[in-house]
Order: sequence, then structure tokens, then C-alpha cells
Amino acid sequence: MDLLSFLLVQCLNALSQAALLFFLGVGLTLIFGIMRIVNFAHGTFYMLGAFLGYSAVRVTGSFWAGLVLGPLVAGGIGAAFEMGLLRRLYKRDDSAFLMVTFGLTLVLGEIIRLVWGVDALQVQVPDSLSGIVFLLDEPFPVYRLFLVAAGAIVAVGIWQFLERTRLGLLIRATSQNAEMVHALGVDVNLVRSGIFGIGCGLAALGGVLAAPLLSASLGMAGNAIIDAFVIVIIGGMGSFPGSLLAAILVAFVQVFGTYYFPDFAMAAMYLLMLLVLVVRPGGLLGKEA
Amino acid sequence: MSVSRRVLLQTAAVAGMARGAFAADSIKIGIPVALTGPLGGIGAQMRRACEFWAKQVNAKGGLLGRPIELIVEDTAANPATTVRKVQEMVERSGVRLITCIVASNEALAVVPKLAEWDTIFVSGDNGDGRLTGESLVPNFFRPNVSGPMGTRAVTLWLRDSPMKKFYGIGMDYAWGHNSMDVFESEAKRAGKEFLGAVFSPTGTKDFSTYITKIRQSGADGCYLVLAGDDNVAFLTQAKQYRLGEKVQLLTEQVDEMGINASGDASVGLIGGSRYPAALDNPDNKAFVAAWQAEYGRLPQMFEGDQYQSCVVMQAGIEKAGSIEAAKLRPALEGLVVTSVKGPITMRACDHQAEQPGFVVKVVKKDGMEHPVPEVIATYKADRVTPPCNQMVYTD
Amino acid sequence: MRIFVCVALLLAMAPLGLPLFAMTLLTEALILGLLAMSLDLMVGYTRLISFGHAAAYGLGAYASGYLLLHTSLPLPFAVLAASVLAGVVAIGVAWVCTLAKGVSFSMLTLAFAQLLYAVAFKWTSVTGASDGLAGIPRTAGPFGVTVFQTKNGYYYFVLVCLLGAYLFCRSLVASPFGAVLRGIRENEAKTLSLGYNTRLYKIAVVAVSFALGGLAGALYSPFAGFANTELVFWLFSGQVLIMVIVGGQGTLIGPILGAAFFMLLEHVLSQYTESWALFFGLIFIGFVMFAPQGIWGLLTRRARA
Amino acid sequence: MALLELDGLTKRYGGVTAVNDVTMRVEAGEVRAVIGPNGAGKTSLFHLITGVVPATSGEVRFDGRVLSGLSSYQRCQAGLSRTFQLTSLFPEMTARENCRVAAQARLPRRWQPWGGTTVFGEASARGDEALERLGLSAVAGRPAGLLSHGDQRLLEVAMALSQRPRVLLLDEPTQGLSVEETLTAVDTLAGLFAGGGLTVLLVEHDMEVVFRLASKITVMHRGSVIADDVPSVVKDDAAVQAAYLGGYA
Repeated sequence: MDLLSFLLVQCLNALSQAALLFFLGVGLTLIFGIMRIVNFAHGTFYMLGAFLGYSAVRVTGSFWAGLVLGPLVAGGIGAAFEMGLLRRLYKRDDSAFLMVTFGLTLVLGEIIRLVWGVDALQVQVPDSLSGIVFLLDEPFPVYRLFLVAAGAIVAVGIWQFLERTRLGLLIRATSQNAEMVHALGVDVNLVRSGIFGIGCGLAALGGVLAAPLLSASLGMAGNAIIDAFVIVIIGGMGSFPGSLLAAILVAFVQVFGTYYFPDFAMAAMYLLMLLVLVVRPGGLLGKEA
Repeated sequence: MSVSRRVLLQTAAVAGMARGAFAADSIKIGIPVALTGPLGGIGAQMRRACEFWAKQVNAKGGLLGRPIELIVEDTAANPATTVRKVQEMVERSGVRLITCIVASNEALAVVPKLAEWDTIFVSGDNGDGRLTGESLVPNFFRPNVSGPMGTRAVTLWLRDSPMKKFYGIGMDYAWGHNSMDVFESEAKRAGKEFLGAVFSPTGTKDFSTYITKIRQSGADGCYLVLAGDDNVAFLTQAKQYRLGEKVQLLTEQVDEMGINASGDASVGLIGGSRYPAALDNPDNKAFVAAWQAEYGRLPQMFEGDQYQSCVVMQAGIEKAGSIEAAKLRPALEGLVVTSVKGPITMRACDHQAEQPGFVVKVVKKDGMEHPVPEVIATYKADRVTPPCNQMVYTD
Repeated sequence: MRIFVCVALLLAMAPLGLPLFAMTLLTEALILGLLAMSLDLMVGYTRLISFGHAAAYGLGAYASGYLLLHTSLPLPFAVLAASVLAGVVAIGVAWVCTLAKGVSFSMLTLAFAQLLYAVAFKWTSVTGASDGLAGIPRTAGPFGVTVFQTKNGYYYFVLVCLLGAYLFCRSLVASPFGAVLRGIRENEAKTLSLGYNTRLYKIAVVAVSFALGGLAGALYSPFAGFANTELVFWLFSGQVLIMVIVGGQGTLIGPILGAAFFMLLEHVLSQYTESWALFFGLIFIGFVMFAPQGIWGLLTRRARA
Repeated sequence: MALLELDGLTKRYGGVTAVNDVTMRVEAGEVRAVIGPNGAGKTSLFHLITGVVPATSGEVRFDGRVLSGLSSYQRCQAGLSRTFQLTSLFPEMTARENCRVAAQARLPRRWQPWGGTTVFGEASARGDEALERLGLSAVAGRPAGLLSHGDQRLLEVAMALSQRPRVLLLDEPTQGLSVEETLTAVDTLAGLFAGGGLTVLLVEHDMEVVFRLASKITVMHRGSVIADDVPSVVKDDAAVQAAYLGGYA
């Protein structure tokens, strides 16, 4: 493997990893930025997505159905949770959200265990994406290229959604000044439910997309939530472009760090986080000082 | 599942509320097993084997004329919880015999306390070489295959293979480093070249960089010491990079959970097995038949190995006529038991069972939903069991 | 104060009336209570939400474990040394973390704790890596005192540490220093403008909190006989925070109750059902919805009514 | 030598000059008001004096000592006590406790991590005296967050006063008050200042307030000082009239 093909493959590896990290981080940052809620259950929604994806593939035989159904169902559960419980807590301090989402993590995790059992479940890469392409003679999985593309599409989609649509405008406005938006006759509660649902749905989308690499397993949530936190913190809590930047940064540090300093693979991410926070306490693109 | 669940609940209810009802009569065995968390899958297998065994024994009138009572507690694979739960079993329920602990770090946390509790611990799957080495305590027994033994079987098979150069990837965990050390020394003794190894943190999700490293190493074979989710993720991603076309993947243990979760990605994998259901001996045939009647499927690796540990425990208790540590310990030392893997010997020097080693290859078979392991080599007990208290081999 | 003496006496008499295993649970509950109480100094009294308090516990546990395994230091001195170490390390950690405020502070503490977790995983010669330290003894001494080696003796040792720490914390929060902490909690900018070097006060309270949290950890490892990476893991930090909130933050006594409640509930639930996490989670959600002031708030409200 | 001296004080944010070469002398015992329309640079000047932001150039001297490089808490310890434009209190503490915490800051044993009877006793005495002088004794036992807005503004002054400052810095003390509340507050403050012994620097945009309270007035416009004199002179200053006061006089 010559240097050029090595660099190309490693960069694509990093980008595909960045895509998965981005799906994980963006939903959390959206929820935090607008609702000021640190959603402990985010990793569990990611896991839920993977299991829903598995079932959707089993029932319909199509990965694409899973890609649609997983986020929809998870998003619905998230929105319902917001309407049923979180909504009653907006006047309370942050610790209430911490506890209630921690509780949700336990409950949802156990429900997943009861429904799908303890064994890891395989989700096949769809046939159309299961091949490889040769990049400078090195084989590279098509599915990983698809992940990079999916990450780019979702990033552009969210950006356009926030910039161009009425709902996107409302979301941005709500994050600035909820009372003002309320005074304009908009149902702020509905916007919040929507945001929480979308955030959870994005996590689930990440789960469905990660399932062909990892399988759907009960260990997913615990691993995912800390990654999601790191992405959101490095990028700046609540910053959408920040989460994208952080995902790419973390992925490159992980991929090249693991290659050259495998002993520091575990510490690399946290060192990066510490470094960023010491230099910019609010994260790369965060507002808070 | 539903049947065994109810049995468990009854057991738990009895254990929790009406302790002492038939407490004087029953033989209580503590089952501190990880049922939740990432290791819940293995824990479920092991518990199932214990329940199956207890049911068999109780149906025949029990042990020493007393019924077996399993006291099952979930440890979530957290050593702090495990120590607390076992302590409770000992102090509250009067348990003096435990088995079925899943993770090695749980076992390592429990082992130093056994003397204080006057309790015997019969391992069902703990593979860490040191449990019968530097960390050995008198009340610990290991009827199951250890990590070094699994590796040894694979390297014995390698001696006759044309592959020359090897690379390794292990979990950055005591077990991973342990087994990789054994592999390195064994491979070198077999005249092979060991090019190096890399260790991935537990919970690694993206193995692409590691796969790049393995590919670059130019090895013919790559030895894996991975378990659980990490194992599945690696196999799945290796297949996506077509790693298997260039490099033969070898592993310490081929378990059905990993195969089922990674599907076709595991086909072609060669590795050690602690218990392949296909073993051809009368005890195993009877076991497999009874198991299939109960659960409608073949027993899996951890089920078979844990079952063997239960049978060893049973033989020891029958010989000792008691479960008191002072009587059970000498009874187990040197005991020869014939079970699913044929006759095995609990040697006295380090409490490790001498038993055969198996090498299997994962193949696809018609009519089966998942690929299955097929035995390709069997090695005698004296070749795979290390010298007393050792993790490395001399021949 | 009268209530305190009554509770202290009751706890001191516990070994006379409680069965063996209840004493094990009680000892562990007191240790966790000490940990949660130490976090309350930061969370409840200074509004410094730490997501990394497991670092204090882990530091203490590893340090006392290491000392007991590799030196002949008598147990109380090893425990004390571990506690001091945690406090000293905390000064450095707090110096960096207090560069930030609010959520960023929480996240920095999380980053530090996870870094420590990574170190614990890698520094095999000291921490035993993934296996942790096992077989940590309860050594005798000093002066031939063997009381800590027995189960009940060790319980009394833990009890004395907890009661002492409680009295210390109570005096601390009622002192002039404590009044400044309360000022920082309610309005840090104002406190600064009144002429207090708030950062120094924050560093000091983090150090005290870590030293007491480290004391809890240092008591745990000889109690359980081992120390491992789970004790430093972020999940445990989150759980300690939950203990504080469930018990009632800013009350010192509440978090102790919260810790005992958390541990006992998990322990008992998991005996009766494999799905204990389900009920555990539901109970937490119920607490948030119906008892926002926590256990202590619930108790004192009943008492007043 | 004046008690508080500003020399060539300048603050630039990027290309914008918020405070431009301000030189000012505040003598001991004087009540100085800094006035000016919105954006004149009053608040920036206040921030420079209290040390919230560093100056681009120039310096602040207090009693001959250069304050540059000192942070806000150090300036307070030096003897400058301030209030905030937007009320800043400890809402859950009582008014008395608010003043006690403020007074405690000036006691040498303020950090003492045990006991506190002596410290609290001394601090309470100073705080109660300040509350008395601002007519807040009646509400001293109520949580600060529950006081009326007017009382909250005065409480903040009481907190600063209980620190026995050498210079009292007030940032728009009647900000956000109704007409009636403003009248009461101004009466109280006028009574306080009449007692003498206090050096006050206050930033205010309400002319009525300024002319009742101030003994000297500094007028700022677009970051610069355009007048600096006793009220009667400032009132008739042509430049001030043109730049700012408009038809007021």
C-alpha cells in the first residue's frame, strides 16, 4: 500500500466515521441548543434505532424501509416523551431533566432487552451497497462511501431546513426567545415536541446506519452517549455547524491517532476535548464563554 | 424461555421471601451472573445451562438426596455489584458454593474473598490464565477451558498449516494481552513469524484503521482476541473490507452468538472452541438430545462448557458427601469426571481441568439459518493443558 | 443537634440488632453516602455541577488500595493519605475546570474523569489495568490495633469517618466560607464584584469535595477488597449526581439518604426481577414528577405538616 | 491629589472607540455624576473603572495607586464598591444576609471555614447599619427576591455601603423604576449623600435624578468628555446643550 492510497483510504475511513459521529451528535446538540436539556437518553434512542432497523428489515426485507421507519418510530417515542413528561418540567432546574432522561435510559433500555432479547442481532448491508470499489488498487466498501454521502446529505438537509423553512425559522427563533415566539401566536410546546422528536429521530437514524457495521446490541447505548457528549462539547453546545466540525475532527484524530499511537486510542478523544475546552471553554463554535 | 423464567422467578421468590422453608434440606448454589448489560447474552447462556442441569438432577431425586436450589442474582458484570451479591448469598442465604460468574474481572474481584467466606467457586467460563496461576486460591476450581488453552489449540493446528507470518489484534484488556502473549510465544515456537499486535479499547466501534494496519502488515494470518460487541463489529467490518480474502482470520474462541450476529462475515473463521456441540461421545449425545428436547435447538458453546462445570461440581459433591469447603476441596482435587467432552481431570496442583482442545472452522450449511462451527482438529488434554500454574508451554 | 446524636447512636447500635448481611449493605450505603455528601458541597452549595465525581472516588480507592497492597502503612493512614491525594489532585483539576462556568464546567469535569479512566486502564503497574487491584487487605495497626480487620470494627471506622465528615461539612457550610459559597451559588458575578476571589473559593470547595469523595473511595477499596475502572467510569459519576438530587441537594443529609436509597433499591429490585432497570427508571421519573425536593424534602415536609 | 483619577482612558472594540481619551478627577467627598445619551460610553467607562474589561490605553488611579491589571474583586478590596445597572442580588437570601455577605468581604477573616460568630457578628452590624441608612430595616428579614423593585435597587446600594467603601460606584441606580419609585429612591439617596463623608461616582441618564444628587457632573458624548463642572455651569454649557440636552434647560 503506497502512501497516497493509504492516505486516501484513511481519510475516507475518517469521513465515514465522522458521518456516524455527526448523526449521533447533531440530534443532541439540537435538543440542547433549543431546549437547554442534556438528554441522557440520546444513546438509548440510537440503540433503539438499530433494533427498529433490524425489525424493519426482517419484516419488509428492505434496508431502506428500516432507514425510514426506525427514525420515525423513535422520533415519535421521543416526541411523546416530551409531551408526556418533559413538558411539565420546563419551570424546574436542569437537574430534573438529568434525572428524568436518566430514568428514561433505564426504562427504554430494559424495554429493548425485553422485546429483542440479549443477543446481538445482525443487520445486513443492502445488496446494492454491499460491494467494494477499488481506490488506487485498495478495496473500499461501498457502504462506507454511502455513509459519507448520507452524512453530507443530512448535514445539508438540516442546514437548509433551519435556514429556509418556516419551521426552521421558528426553531431558531425559539432558541433565541421562546416567549417572543409564543407571543407571536405560535405553539412553542409543539415546536419543542417537534425538536425533541427530531433529535431522537436523528439519533435513531444514526443507529440504523451504524447497524450494518456493528449489529444491533445492548452495549450500543453506553458507548454512544459518551461519544455524542464529546462531539457536542467539542463543537459547542447547541451549535449545528460545530457538531459537524467536531465529528470530522474527532474522526480524524481517532483514525490517525489510532494508527500512529494505538496505545492512546482511548485517551485521544478526551485529550482533544480537554484541549478544546481549555482554549475555548464554550467549544469550537459555541457561544458560551 | 417462558418455562425457565417461571422457574427462576419461583426460585428467586423462595430465595427472597421464604428463606429457610426447605433451606435446611436443599443444596444452595449461588449464581451471580451478568443478565443485563453487554455481557447479558453470555450470562443468559450460562444460567440456562445451570438451570438445565439443576432440573435434570432434581428430576432424579437431587444430590445426596437433597434438592438443588439455585440462587440467581444479576451482577450486570460490574465487579462491585458481584462482590456485594455474593457476599449477600453467603451471609444471608448461607451459600457456600458459587458458579456462573461471567467476566474475568468479576472473578478476580471475588477470588480473594473466598477464604473469608469459606466458599468454593467453580468457574464456568472464566478464562484468565492467572486464575490458576499467580491469582490462584485454594477455593477456586476451573473445569472450563482457559484462555491460554484455547490459544494453544489454535497454535497447535497452525504448526501443520502453510501460513508463515502472523499479526494480532486483541482487546485492550487483561485477557487480550494475556492470550496474545501466549499466541506470540507459541507461534514463534512453531517456527512462524510474529509481526506484531495491536490492541483496541473495549467498546471500539470503528475498526477500519485496525483493518488497514492488518492489511499493511503483510501477514498470512491474523489472530483475534476479541469478544462480544467488539468481536462482532470487527468480523462484520473485516468482511466489508474483504480482509478475509488476503488474510486468514484466526480466533481464540468461536462462539455461536458472535456467528449469529455477524452472519456470513464469520464464514471461514478458524478458531478454538471450548465446546462444540458436534462432539461424538455418549455423554454429549445424551446431553445434546436432552437439550434439544428442552429448548428445541443445539446447545451453544458457553452452555456446554458451563454444563460441564456443573457436572464436575456434582461429582465433587457426591464424592465429598457435602458442600463444605473443607470436604469439597479435597474431593475435587484430582477428580476424574466423564462429561460432554469425555473424561477430564481436575488436577490438584492448580485446580485446572485437563481436557482436550478443539479447533473449529465456521461453515455455511444448507438448511441452517446461521453458519455453524465444524470441528477440524482435536488435541489431547496433555497437549493443550499448560504446566501447573503456568500460562506458557514448554514444548 | 439532638436528632444528629439520636441518629448517630442508632447507627452505632446497628451491629447489635442487624443480621450480618444487613451490616454489609449498611457499610456500603454509608460509604456511598459519604461520596454523595461530598458532591453536595459542589452541587448543592456552590452550584458547581460536576459530571466527574467518580474521579474522586476512584482516586481514593486506587490510592488506598495501592498503599495497602504495596506498603506496610496502617489502614487509617493509608485511607487518610489517599484522601489527601484526591484533594491535592483536585486543586489542579479545579484550576483548569474553573476557567469555565455552567455547562462547560460540567463538561470539563467529565473530560478529566474520563481521562483518568483512560489512565486507570493503561497504567497497569499501579492500577492493574482492566482487572483493577484485587485482594486489598484490611491491615492491622497502628499500635497493634486490629479493630479494622473485623467486619463490625470496619463498620465503626466508616461510621466515624462519615459522622466526622458530616459535622465538618455542616460547620463548613455554616461558616463565613460557606456564606461565600452560597453567594457563588446564587449569583457568582455579584459575589466577585463584592470583592471575593470566587475562583479561589471554587477551587477550595472542589478540593474539599474531592478529598471527602476520595475518603469515601479510600474506605471502599479495603471494604470490598478491590478497586477497578468501573469506579472511575462516567456512568458512576452520573449515578452519584442522581443520588444527590434524589436525596435533596443542598441539605448534606439528603444525599446520604439518596445514596442509601439508590443502592438498596437497585439491590433489592434486582433480587426480585431481572427487569429491575425498568422499575428503577420508573421510580426515578416518579421522583422527578412528584417529589422535586428529593427524599429529604419529602421527609421534612411530612414532619412539618 | 484627587481620590479617583482617570488619565487618558481609552477603550476600543475592534474599530469602535467606546471611550476616547477620558481624563477625570474625583475628589474625596464629592458626588460625581457621569451623564450622556445612550451610546455615549458611560457604561463602558464604568466597566473600565470597576475592572470588568481592560483598558486599551490610559490608566485609572485610586488614592495614587494604579489599578491597571487588577481584576474586579481586587478593585473592590481596594475600596471601590459598585452596584449593577440590572439589579444583581442574592435572591434567596434575606436583605440582611445580602448585606452581611457584602460586609463580610471586607473583613480579614472572610474566608474562615469554621465557626464564624465573630465574623458574622461584625458583618451583620455593618450590614444593619447600611440597611438603616437606606431605610430598609423594616424589610430586612425578607428574601431579597421578594422585595419591591425599588427596595431591591436600594438594597444593592446598601450592600455596597455596608462594605464601607472609599468610593461608591452606582450604575444607573433608578434604572427600571416607576416615576413614584424613582422619587422615593432619589429622596433616600439624597438623604444619604447629605450626611456627607461619602465619595460617589454615579452613571445616570435621568437628568432629574442627576441634578438632584450630583455635586459635579461629567458629560460624555460619543466616548469623549465634553463638559466637566458643577451642575449649574453644565446646565448652561453651550456645547452640552447642543450635543445632548436639547431643550431641557
